[in-house]
Amino acid sequence: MQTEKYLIRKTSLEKLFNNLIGNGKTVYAPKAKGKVTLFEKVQAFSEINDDYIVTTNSAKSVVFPRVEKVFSYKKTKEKTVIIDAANDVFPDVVVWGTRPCDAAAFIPLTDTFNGDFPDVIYNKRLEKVYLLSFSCSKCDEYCFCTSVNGGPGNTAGSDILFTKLSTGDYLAEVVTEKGKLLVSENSTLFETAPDESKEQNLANVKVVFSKDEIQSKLKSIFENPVWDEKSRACLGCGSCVFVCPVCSCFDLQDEVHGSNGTRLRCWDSCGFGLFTLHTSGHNPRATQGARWRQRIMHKFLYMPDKIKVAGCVGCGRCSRSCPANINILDTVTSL
Amino acid sequence: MSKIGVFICHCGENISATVDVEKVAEAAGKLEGVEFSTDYKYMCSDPGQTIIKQMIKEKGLTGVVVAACSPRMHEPTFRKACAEAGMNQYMCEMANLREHCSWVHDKSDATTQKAIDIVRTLVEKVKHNKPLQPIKVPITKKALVIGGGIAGIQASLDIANAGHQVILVEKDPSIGGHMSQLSETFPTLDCSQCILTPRMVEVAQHPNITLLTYAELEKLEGSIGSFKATIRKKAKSIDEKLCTGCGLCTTKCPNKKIPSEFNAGLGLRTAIYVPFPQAVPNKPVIDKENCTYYQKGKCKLCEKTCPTGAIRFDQEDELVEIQVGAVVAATGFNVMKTSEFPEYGYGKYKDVITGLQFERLASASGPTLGEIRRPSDGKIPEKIVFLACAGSRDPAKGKPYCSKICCMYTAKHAMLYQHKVHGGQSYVFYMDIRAAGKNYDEFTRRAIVEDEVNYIRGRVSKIYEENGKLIVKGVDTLLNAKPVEIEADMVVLASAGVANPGSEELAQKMHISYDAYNFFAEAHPKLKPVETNTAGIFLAGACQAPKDIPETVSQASGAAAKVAILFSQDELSRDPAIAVVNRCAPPLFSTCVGCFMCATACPYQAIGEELITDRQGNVIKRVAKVNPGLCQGCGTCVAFCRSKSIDIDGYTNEQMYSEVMALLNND
Amino acid sequence: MNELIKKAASLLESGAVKVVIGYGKGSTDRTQAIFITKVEDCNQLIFDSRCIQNLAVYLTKAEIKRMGKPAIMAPLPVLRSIVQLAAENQLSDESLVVLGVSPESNLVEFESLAAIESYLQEHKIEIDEKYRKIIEEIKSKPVSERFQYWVKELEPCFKCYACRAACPLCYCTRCTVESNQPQWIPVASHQLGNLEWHVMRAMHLAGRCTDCEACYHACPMGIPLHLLNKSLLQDVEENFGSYGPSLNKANSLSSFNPDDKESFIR
Amino acid sequence: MKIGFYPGCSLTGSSREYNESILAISKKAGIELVEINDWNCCGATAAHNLTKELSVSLPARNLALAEKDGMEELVVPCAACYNRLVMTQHELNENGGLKALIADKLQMPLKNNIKILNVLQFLEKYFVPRFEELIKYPLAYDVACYYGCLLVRPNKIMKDERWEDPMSMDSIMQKLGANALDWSFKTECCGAGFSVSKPEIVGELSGKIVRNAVDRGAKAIVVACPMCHSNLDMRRPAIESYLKRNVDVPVIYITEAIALAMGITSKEAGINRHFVPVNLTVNR
Amino acid sequence: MTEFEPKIVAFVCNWCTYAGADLTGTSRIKYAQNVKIIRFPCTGRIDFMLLLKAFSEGADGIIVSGCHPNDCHYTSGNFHARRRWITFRGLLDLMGIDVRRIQYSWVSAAEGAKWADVVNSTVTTIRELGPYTDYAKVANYLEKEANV
Repeated sequence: MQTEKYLIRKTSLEKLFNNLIGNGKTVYAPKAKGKVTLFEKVQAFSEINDDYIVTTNSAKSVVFPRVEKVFSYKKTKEKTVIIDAANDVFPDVVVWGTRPCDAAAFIPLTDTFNGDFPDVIYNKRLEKVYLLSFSCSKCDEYCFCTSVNGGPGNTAGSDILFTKLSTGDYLAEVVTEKGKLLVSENSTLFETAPDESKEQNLANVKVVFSKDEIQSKLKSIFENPVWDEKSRACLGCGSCVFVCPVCSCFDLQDEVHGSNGTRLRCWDSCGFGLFTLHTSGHNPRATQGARWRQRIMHKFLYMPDKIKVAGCVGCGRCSRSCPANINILDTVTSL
Repeated sequence: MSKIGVFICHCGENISATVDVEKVAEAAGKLEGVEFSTDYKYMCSDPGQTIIKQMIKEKGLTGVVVAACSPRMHEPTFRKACAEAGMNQYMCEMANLREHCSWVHDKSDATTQKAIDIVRTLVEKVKHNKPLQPIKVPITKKALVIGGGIAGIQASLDIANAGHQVILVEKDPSIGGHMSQLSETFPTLDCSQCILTPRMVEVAQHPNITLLTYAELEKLEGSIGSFKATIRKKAKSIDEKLCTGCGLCTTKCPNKKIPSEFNAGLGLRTAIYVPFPQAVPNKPVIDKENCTYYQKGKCKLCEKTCPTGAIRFDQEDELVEIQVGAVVAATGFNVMKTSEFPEYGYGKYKDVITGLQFERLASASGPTLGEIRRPSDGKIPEKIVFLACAGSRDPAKGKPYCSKICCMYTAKHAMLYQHKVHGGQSYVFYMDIRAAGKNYDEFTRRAIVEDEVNYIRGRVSKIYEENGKLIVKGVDTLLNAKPVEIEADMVVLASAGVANPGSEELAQKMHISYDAYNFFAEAHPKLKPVETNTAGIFLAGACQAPKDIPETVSQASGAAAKVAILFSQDELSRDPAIAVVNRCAPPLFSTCVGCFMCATACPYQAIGEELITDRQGNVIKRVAKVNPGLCQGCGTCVAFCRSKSIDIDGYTNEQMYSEVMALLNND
Repeated sequence: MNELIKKAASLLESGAVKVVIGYGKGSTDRTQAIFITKVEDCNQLIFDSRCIQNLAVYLTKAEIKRMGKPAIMAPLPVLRSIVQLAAENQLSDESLVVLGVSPESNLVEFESLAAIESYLQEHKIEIDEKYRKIIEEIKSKPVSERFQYWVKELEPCFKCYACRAACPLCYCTRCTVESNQPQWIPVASHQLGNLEWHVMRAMHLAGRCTDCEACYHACPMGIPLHLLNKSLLQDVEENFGSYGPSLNKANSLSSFNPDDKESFIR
Repeated sequence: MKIGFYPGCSLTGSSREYNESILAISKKAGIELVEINDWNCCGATAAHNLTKELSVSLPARNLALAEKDGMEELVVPCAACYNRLVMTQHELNENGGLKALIADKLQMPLKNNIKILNVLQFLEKYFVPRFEELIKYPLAYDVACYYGCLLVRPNKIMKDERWEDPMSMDSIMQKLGANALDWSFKTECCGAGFSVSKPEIVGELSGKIVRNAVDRGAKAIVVACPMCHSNLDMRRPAIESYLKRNVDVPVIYITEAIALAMGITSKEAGINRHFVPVNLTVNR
Repeated sequence: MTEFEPKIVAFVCNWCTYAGADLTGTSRIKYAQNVKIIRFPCTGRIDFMLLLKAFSEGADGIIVSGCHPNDCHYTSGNFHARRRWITFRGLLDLMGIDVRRIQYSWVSAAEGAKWADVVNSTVTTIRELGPYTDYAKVANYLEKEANV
């Protein structure tokens, strides 16, 4: 659809928030928690922290929770009865304060979950999700959205994108039908758009590489010392993957109590040694180097090749969260 | 997929009276993996066992749960039955429905439900049982006998005569024990030493017996068939090879005022001494605490006088390690001291003595050469009072038990007194006369009738001194409880037999249990009176409870027989519940990372290391390895292992885990 | 620092070691572990207040071991870990060269691990008063509140196991959470899974933890895990006497004293 | 310094000298003994022969009153009273239910943690350490210390390691300059309650005590119990008729002995009240 | 409304407490049905994780019992256990896992009566504390909360 533009006053922003809560929507928003800022359930506007580059955790868990009940079952001596999880009664969820990179990440994520066959649970959740993004006025050394076709003011993926203007009020760009719906529910708060362009209010995120170049390079350097060098400091934890808004690997686990069981979908990480370990004891990705290569290849080569989407939105979360301070940019640019 | 058979026992009425056994069997039948379940009046009976065997064959059962009494009772029975039916015996477990359920709860649904829960738990365990093979341990056919009294002597001789090596350890310089201190012995009044000393000599000369006197058990490790004992040979300060036992040294020793242990403190000895003339070995030792040289640094008179130059002041304690297959504890007993009797003067009255001291007075080899004389002034007592049950059967003294020997030896003492002091008057205060034994009652009767010993049935409340006499205040319960007062010259307390000091510590060294009075505990009061509940360790004599010579000797022979039976096999099989370090596919080989925390925790030093190498022999990994011979299966290492790399058969992580799960999830 | 760089260079030069593990440049506010194999690269080594990662963690990593005998830059926390690792048979005098870094940022050389142990006697672990206070506060809450407090604190944990990966003493090749026969700990990062994981982690470090706080620094969600370890450290000291690494193979949990005192066993 | 004081019936009747002497020495030592207000019978014999409940409620009331008066320590000179009070305190602490019941009956709170001292414990705590300054005139006599039955029993509460041959009084007397004799009747029965019903029994029992003391050369028998005292002192005629000889050995309370040694006059200490004249003098 | 019947698991060693509990039976001493026993070779074998498991599977209380100090059949398993429990208890207490719900005891093979007493007093304590809902909430987290 055609993007619609409105002005929303900073005072109205709070009203909008309260209306959303009022309409019984579950709202996730950036909340300061100790040394980090996280997307968390919030009840009051005052809980929201608006001084952040990006949150530590991504917004993906609203559609791809770290633990998802797939179904449960009860075994008797004779037969096993499957009880489907209540997967069609998800609440309306608003994510308030996603950055353009976060919102953009929903595109590859959705494509991943709609590959060979659509993932019911994922899509059911997605239907109920509203992404209210805010453009970036600041960035840091970890940001590189612009190198992966994103940008601090990108609307892709958002339902509405707010950009703070010099006046302190906001430009609201309504991108989707969902966004429109919200506007119509709160029409009084949305005024005619100002002429001030948003670009001047955006952070300046430098372009440091071309993703197409990287994509073609990667084809030829499967065997290359760079992987070991760049991953030497890697501790093999899963933080980069779990904070990544695009990573979508999971592991199916049964939790059993007596004759009752639950099948769960849990986040998994290609950084873990166990990820590819065979029962035979053989591990096709035996070293951290091989695992690091997999991660880069998957994001910058396999995904673009196979499902025609970028596997990385340049939010820089992985680098910020890495306990060993490994920076994905450093690897990618050194190729 | 496991096929488990569940067999519920009524145990006559013992279980079925409070547990609805049919219901339990029915519930068990519904459990996943249970192929067959039934209940029966007596599972342990022949027909009962037959059912199990049949079902194993018919249904091809892979595991069996017998829900009956405690596994401590019948586990071997049922495992044997399963084995006979061709199933690995360790695939059989018992659910304890009797001791842990039917006997401790009233009849109710809750009780039945608990029974069901217990059965379900064991079914889940059995699902994770693995077939195991019993461990074979070779038997070291050499016995360790601790204590050189009559019990130890008898046991040693019997074992030795059965053709096995014996190491006899005695803490004192000579063997002989209390029996060698006795004057005459009841009921025959034959001289104790006359019957004992030949045995002592026989021990010393027996080719199969190694005698270690002045030595004590330091440490006992290992288990039945293969114990490792560490013996401390206390320094005797003489070279036994050179010493001829001439005894010159003892005559020259300037330090002559040391109360003699052998004479129960009534006689004196020197610092370098032979405890008594018939001692075996008959060679002196130097008592360092009382030796002028060791205390003050000069003297060495004995060294100067020794014709063979056998004195060794620089000698030090020596620790010897020996491998033995069985142990006989024969450490004997002791008696309460007069100082432990407040009402009898806290031992401040010289002429109040214990029965053991009286033995020395009455003994021809004693300080008075067999004449009964008061320790205080050497006068011959004209009136003497004996107190049977001094301490024994007296909860107030913490000794509610009967010391068993006092009635008899008190009668003997009274007799000896009457025989030695003509016209002397003797009184015996007693509670009951317990003279059960061949010719025992006749004996006490003789004391009363022929020797006119005055037996007064009653206890003594107090003894005090008044003008040189000991006033014994008691009561005669037979003469309508009149108080009696006797002005005695001497009082003999048949003081209670008590466990030796340090017997608690010794029991802990041997890992055997002991009772509230520190007497060593037998495995079963009736059916296993010479076994302890630590396999391979047996009891002989008064270390188990006060007993007289005939009883001691027969128990000693019993213990010896047990040892001989054990030694009649070349190896014995042990429960394979031992720890194992896991193995997994290469390149990991084992999840053990070789931190060896298990080794530091193992009570048996059973964990060593193993190097895993590739075909070229390059070490890939250094992991823990359990020595099945040493491992006793406590599983402490298992709880310590962070990576869950070490596990214990019979109580594996999977078994314990699934037991918890099953116990709490009853649907 | 120059001293250290010189030493590192000479070690590589002489071939005494094949790699030098140290701190190097990272992003602005942080440093990164670097693995130097060439003499000329030694001047990349830096040391300042940003060097908080515990490098000892690399000593047990297969990838690093393969590079050959290492020399390692070791400020106090690293030294402590090294001693504990040695006590647990993961290191020996021959297996590495330790380039100690004193609190004053000077090079300290050690001729043996034993020397490190005695050096650490002068630099004992000291639990910060502020932490002692926090722990006291938590303990002073009613039991149910305390429970909720931790459930809440652990809520963000998504089981990335950065705490484990960053801990020099978590060198098991297969962690208990990865054993699934039985499945000791739920794989899922729900409340129970998180609670059990963190209890187990703390227990497995009890009597071993050297208070380096690597777990806390590594946690992307900023969960105060180190409080658990610190509290255990206090308990161990209170109940079993001293804490702190030593080459003694038996640590305070794999050893015992027959006279250990407790008040709760009846 | 203030300390709680429970005289009991004897000290206000048959053994006033005991009362007077303990007050006198305390006064001189600057210790104020404060009598429990509205105290009642300790429950001796009469009560504890009748009902268990009464035998604990009576002493319990005294303890409760003492608590009410804010006393932390309570001196109970009479051995019988002392015995009842400690026994009660012990029983109530052993048996929480009973304690609650009694407190309820008394309508008074009962913490039951007051420290009860018999005369020997009192002296050991507050006098012995100050003997240097307090004792002016050593009491240089051979004496026999007689404890009787109640002072050191029951042992499960008193925990005297030599309950059959106690030494506490002996050591105090030694410190007073006297020579405490080793004799055999320290804890023998004096005849106690038979004093009234069967004096001849007292004659025999006490007689033996006195005889042994005299034979050992005692110049005085030292006691700490009103009952013992009256039997050994007041019943002297019965004793003499049993022993068939005259014995003039005086029987004094340990507090009187201390009074003398502190230089308090016989009159102040009530020593003039005895049946058997006390001919002990200290050389001033 | 019927009285709350606590679920209590007892982890006991084979040589002392298990035998002690047998003696309770042989002496026909009655005790509450709530406690069910799991047999271990030694207290040293008892993995602290199993206690957590018991709680997560719905136990309201736990008894851990073995040989008195110095009486361990394996000489020192119980000493190791004691250290483990001292430490573990400290951690649980810090984390607000209710340590009053875990009763540790030494019950020898001769203490049949003591076993009954330990069981009954524990049942009483747990009855007073009520069901362990705090832990149950966490354990059944998936049943209740939405999965985010």
